[in-house]
Amino acid sequence: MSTSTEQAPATSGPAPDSAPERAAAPRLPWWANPRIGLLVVIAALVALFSALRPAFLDIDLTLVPMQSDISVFVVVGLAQLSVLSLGHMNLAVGRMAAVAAFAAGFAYDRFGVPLVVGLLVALVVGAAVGAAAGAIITSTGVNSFVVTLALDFGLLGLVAILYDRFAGGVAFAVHPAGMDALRSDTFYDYCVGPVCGPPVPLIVPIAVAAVVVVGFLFRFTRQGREVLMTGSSLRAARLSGIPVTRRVISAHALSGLLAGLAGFLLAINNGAFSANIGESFLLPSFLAPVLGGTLLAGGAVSVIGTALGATLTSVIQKGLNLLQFEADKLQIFIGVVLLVALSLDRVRHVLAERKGIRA
Amino acid sequence: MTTLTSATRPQAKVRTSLHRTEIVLAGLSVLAFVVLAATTGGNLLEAGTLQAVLQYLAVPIVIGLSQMVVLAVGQMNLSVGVLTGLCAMVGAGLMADAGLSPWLALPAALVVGAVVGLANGVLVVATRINGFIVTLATMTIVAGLRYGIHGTGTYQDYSDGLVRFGRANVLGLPVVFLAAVATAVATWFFFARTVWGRQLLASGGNPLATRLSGISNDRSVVIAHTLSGLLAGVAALLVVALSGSVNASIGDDLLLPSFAAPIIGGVALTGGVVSVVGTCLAAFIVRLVDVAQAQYNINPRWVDLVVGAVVLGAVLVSQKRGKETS
Amino acid sequence: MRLVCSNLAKVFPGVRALDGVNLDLRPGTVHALLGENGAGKSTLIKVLTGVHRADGGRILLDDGDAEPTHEVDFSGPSEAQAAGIGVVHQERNLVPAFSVAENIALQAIPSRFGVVDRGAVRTLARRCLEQLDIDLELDRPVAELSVAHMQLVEIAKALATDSRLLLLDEPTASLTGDEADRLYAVVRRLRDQGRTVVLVSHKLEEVFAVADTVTVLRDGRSVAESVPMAGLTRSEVVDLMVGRAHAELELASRTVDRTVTPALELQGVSTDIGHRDISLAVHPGEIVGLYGLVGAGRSELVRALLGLATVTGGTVLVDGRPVTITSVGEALRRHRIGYVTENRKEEGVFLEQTLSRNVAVTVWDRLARFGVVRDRSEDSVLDTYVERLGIRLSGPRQLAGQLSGGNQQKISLAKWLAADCSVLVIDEPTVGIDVRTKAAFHELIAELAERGLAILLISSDLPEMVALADRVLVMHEHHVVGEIDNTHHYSAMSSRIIRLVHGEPDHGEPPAA
Amino acid sequence: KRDAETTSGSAAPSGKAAKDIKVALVPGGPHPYFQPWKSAGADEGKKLGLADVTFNETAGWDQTKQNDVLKSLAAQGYNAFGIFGVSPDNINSTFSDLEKQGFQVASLASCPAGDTNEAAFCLSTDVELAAYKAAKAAIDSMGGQGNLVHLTGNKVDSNTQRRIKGVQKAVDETGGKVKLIQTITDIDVDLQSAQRAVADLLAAKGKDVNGIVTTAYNPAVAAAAGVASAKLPIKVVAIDDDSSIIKGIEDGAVAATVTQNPVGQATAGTYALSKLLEGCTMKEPGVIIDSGSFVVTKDNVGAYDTERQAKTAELLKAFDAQYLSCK
Ligand SMILES: Nc1ncnc2c1ncn2[C@@H]1O[C@H](COP(=O)(O)OP(=O)(O)OP(=O)(O)O)[C@@H](O)[C@H]1O
Ligand SMILES: Nc1ncnc2c1ncn2[C@@H]1O[C@H](COP(=O)(O)OP(=O)(O)OP(=O)(O)O)[C@@H](O)[C@H]1O
Ligand SMILES: [Mg+2]
Ligand SMILES: [Mg+2]
Repeated sequence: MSTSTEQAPATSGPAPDSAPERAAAPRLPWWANPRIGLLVVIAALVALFSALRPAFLDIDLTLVPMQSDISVFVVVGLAQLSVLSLGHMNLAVGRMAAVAAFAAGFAYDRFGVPLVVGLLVALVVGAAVGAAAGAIITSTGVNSFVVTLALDFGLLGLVAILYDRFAGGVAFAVHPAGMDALRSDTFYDYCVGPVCGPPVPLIVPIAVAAVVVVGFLFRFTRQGREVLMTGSSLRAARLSGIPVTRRVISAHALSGLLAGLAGFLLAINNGAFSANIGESFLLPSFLAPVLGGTLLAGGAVSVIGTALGATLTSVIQKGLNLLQFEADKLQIFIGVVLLVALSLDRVRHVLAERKGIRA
Repeated sequence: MTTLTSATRPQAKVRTSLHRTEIVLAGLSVLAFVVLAATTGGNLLEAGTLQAVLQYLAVPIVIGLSQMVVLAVGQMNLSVGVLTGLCAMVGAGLMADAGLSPWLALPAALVVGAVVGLANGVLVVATRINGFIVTLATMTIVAGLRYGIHGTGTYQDYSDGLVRFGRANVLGLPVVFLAAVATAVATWFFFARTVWGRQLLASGGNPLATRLSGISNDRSVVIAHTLSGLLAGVAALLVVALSGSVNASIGDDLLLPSFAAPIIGGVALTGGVVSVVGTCLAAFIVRLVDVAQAQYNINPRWVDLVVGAVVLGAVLVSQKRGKETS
Repeated sequence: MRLVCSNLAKVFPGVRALDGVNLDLRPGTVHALLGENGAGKSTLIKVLTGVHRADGGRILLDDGDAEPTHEVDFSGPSEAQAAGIGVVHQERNLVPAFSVAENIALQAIPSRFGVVDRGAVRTLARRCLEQLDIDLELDRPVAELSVAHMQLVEIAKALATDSRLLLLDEPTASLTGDEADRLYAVVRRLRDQGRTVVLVSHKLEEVFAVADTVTVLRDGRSVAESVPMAGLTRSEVVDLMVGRAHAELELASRTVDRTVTPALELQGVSTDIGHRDISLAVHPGEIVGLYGLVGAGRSELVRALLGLATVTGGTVLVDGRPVTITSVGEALRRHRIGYVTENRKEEGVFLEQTLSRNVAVTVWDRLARFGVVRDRSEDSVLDTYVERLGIRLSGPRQLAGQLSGGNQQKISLAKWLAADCSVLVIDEPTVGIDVRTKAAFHELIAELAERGLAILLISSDLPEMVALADRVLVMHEHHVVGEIDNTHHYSAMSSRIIRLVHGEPDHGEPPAA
Repeated sequence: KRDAETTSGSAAPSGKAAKDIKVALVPGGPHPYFQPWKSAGADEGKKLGLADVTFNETAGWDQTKQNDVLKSLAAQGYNAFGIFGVSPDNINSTFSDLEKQGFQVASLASCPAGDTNEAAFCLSTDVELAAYKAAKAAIDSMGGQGNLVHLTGNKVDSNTQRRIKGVQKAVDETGGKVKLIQTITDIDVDLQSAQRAVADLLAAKGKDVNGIVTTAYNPAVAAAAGVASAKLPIKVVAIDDDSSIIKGIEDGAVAATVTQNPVGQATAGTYALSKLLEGCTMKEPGVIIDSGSFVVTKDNVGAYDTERQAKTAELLKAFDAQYLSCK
């Protein structure tokens, strides 16, 4: 009830004949936005690390490679976010990436297709595997955690067998035209007259495109909204006429597709389509969306937050690398910095709540 | 009371479905074991083989229970594996480097486990951050600590007596296996009979109702995480006693099995339901897959495929009636 | 125990749920707490039991009847419990996997050295259930119980702590009349033992039958404070709640043309749930009532119709054409059939989503321009129904879970009104809805029929049935046992319907009602 | 397109002085094998008067992280890298990236998969040869006949495949007298799974197995202990000279071990990298150099290290005489 009704006449109740007063939606102060909170943490860390190690601002050796890493992990995070939107998990993100990268490598190796076609193959295969996971989940009613865990085991075996069989080892020795440019060039390498582009790697736009597309999907389309509704209550969604089976399958397919994209980007970054692509995707895939404010329970996602979350983890990793900790201390510090970053976010949240605002 | 007593119609059969999972798993275990024993010409039944099967079943059982305890309150603990490694390194290090007797070193290892678990729980409660994420962070920290104790080196010969004990048999059954079974029984008792155990399950089953009943969910979460850490410590003791050599790689391969056992065993990820029997049986089945690999000389990559299929198959069979997805 | 509150306030983001409430609860009374949906009743109860902390005002407690001096500020439910306050909240709060006995004993599990004393748990549970005069299997998990039984378990649970003050928030919402009577017998007994019972209910008949004093809340303020019930008439109470003179609703009588093709017709339908040979027809502009006791299989019939269970025999016709419906989506988009569910919390609304999305969920395909749905267009859909249904909200971005129960029900209905269906199945539309909103709902449903919608109304509220339906079909144990043309004469209709409900044959209209 | 030469601080011999040279030795992750690199590299650096020789094992067996570590080190001013690539299949890209930016790179302890090596040189154990020697030693200790089992690491790794080839070659040479009855891969992740695999193996086939050859660390430790406690007459050939394994050789639990030469890799690697920065060039860029592998049995357990030191000295000489061309 807005305070304005205090002076309202006694008939201000919810009678069909009188519109109820409606308070203006509470305005959020800028700091109550979780995305801003993340930005602040990132900025603080960047300032700290550059003060401690000026090399943090080295363009060629720090900033450019960091952008490439972030690109991959943003996409990985989005792959997980697609199913987190349902309240599901995809424990097979890494292995889906590996299968997709295999498919791309295979296409380059056997059919000599151009770079873009390989990318499409990776996307299609990733989406197909993801859709299969979704189909198993909907048709059996088994928890997504279990299904994708089992799928992860299964694909782990499959990927090794496939490489063994078709690559005669553990990687394809392929270099489609343009792969090296995509891997190591930045826009700064391309000049029109005296004006060169910014020092941004060529793969960054691909990740940005993924962010924009996924963001658009969840923000503006009927399909995206229906996925979120399904995530918030499966039963209510079914009873509201949402085709839940199709939505669950398509969210998993999207997850597979993005995993495929991430696998492709990592293969480009690493310079080879090999069996170990995606091995280290699982934890970062959760970290980025969750740091960015996506709920594990489903029903709400934050795409920009995921991008910022991936950035934060990369900044932490990079900064600690530059500080040259030993292996054991490095891990301890990464964990501690993560906890601190998460707790800061909580403090912000609590402060916002105390002010009576839902962040 | 006419309308009421007649008004009993089956609905969501929580208990029976759990019982069905357990029965299916029991049937599957017996079947797999018999098939394996028959096709290997009885090799499986020889004392030495059986002993190897059961010895290396101990840790999966305890680590599965360790995960199950947090699943009971609807949490997850990603740090169980590395925590087992840390406790093992602490125990072995105290014996090898500090020259402590096992009587002091092993309890110390248990304490480390419980303290890390407690820290997990307190962090979850104090920061209100999702347990999945908190334990993800502590996992990194614990992995660092584990490695910090002895670098890449391997501890060996820390205590002959302990290792002899760890490899001993009682009535033909390995001591470590019996210890795991005892742990399982204690865990069962905790959940079935103690007030804390029931409160944990209540918190997992319906946190709001539990809070409204005057029970602190926060306390349940802290207790669950502490117990989980303690059980990881128990797993570490089994490792130290059984293997005779430990290094910082211990625990790297325990995370997924820790989830596989309870989940195949019928424990709900949403909390509120546990099955000690199911968890133990599931661990046994996964162990049999390993054994089959050794017996039939299967490419380990195919084993991954098989484990994947077994996980899915077991869950499918026991959930024949389509429950809600998600 | 006497409890006095003065000037209690509680603010939620955007809402002053309590805004100066005074309350005086004396021992040995049954105290009714009335108010419209969203008036703040449940919030008051939550503040009194430590679930919420008040933002202002005082709560004073004392033993005995004296003016209380002891100020309390509960920081959690356990403190309120320790102070002797027991409660049954409006929403169900049981642990599904636990047995009946354990749920009842949950607040203070009898134990020895930390080990549960299972015998004592059962004894306690049995004692509480006996007080309610019901007989339930103690070891059965509550997840297997019907909604009504769960409610009873919850009441038994509130009795378990021997509370001196018992707060009941709409305890009879999902009980049959019989069960409710038994509950009120217990309430009277407790009162006679000198305990205080606070009762929230929208069923004013019940309130008048059992309550001694009444407090009425309006917009978070107490407009009548601990007034003796005896001096009040029903319409005075309603006036207090509504804040103005309230006219009893008279629905205009309608005539239905039953010669046209029925919008929805079932011919000899059987389902895998157990329905056999069910035939019914709903014509455009007609309201067909489906009456029966809880568990008679009405909701399940509709669910089978919508593809949520399997139709095993017979024919379903929409506009005269035989159809097979496999999902709600298909029913909505291909056959323009809508279904307002009975269970709003789990099936009707998306608690964690905004109100706009909750209402727009059925019409996104229509709102989308080039695949893009804009928030603005959703908001305007919501706006339409906020006005039409009088939904109380603080803004379109408010989450549905923050609305009061009645307003959630309105959102659940609004969603289907927005979908612009030609057949609407409405299941228990007014459970937990206050009198005025209920009247508005009735008006609305009648108006929908007037506009040509075919409406299948499921309700366990007999007056509602008689007020609204053109024909009443009575179901008993998955069979249709009779069909009665509604004469709108309550006493005559009710006696015929009740006979059918209990499996006795209908002998037509009794002579001269 | 911008000229590549202008940005990359030219790989051409710039003639850096010793005090400007900072060498980083980067293994794939923490592993006992690499521990000698730390002191050997530092010693050599001191001898040559280099600004710094660091050892960084934080890569954690993840190629992406290793690339990150390398770039961070480069940003800190390290200009020469001795790298054990996590993923031999991808590592050439890493090498060429670094070289393009003007750094000197050596592949240490492992060579890239395939036929090309983008690093200046690869100084590593010839893993196939080492596995061959190990299998030979096992076959010898088995008396030239019987059943052999091979335990090794990650199958999805080209080095593992080379090892499998080496063992197969030794077995083939016996002309059927020795049978390779099983190759167990993927058990180097952690000690427990290695121990479990060994226990299962011994339980299943213990009586039929005459020899076990291991070409990865955790399986070696597990096999030595497992066979000893099972009291089976199986000959175990281990890998490397971790103290636990040397002890096994001394008390007879382990028949032999094949040690590699991490000290030599770090020493000669650091030396050659500093020379390259001082202005020398490789006569044959990408050359593959064997750092040596040594079979250790009870007989030479006291003396093998001298043999190894000699090999290191020989490597240093070979760089001057054979591989490097200095003005
Ligand atoms: N947790 C909450 N967060 C925000 N607003 C809330 C919350 N709980 C209640 N409200 C708001 O407080 C007001 C009072 O709600 P309350 O549930 O007390 O009403 P009620 O009188 O019990 O209504 P009903 O008869 O429908 O149950 C409503 O406007 C509701 O939207
Ligand atoms: N005799 C019974 N006793 C207890 N529960 C029952 C009984 N019959 C049905 N139920 C359960 O109660 C729920 C309501 O049943 P159903 O929907 O068929 O009845 P209904 O006539 O629509 O009653 P309601 O008035 O609750 O809508 C169902 O989930 C059903 O499984
Ligand atoms: Mg209420
Ligand atoms: Mg119903």
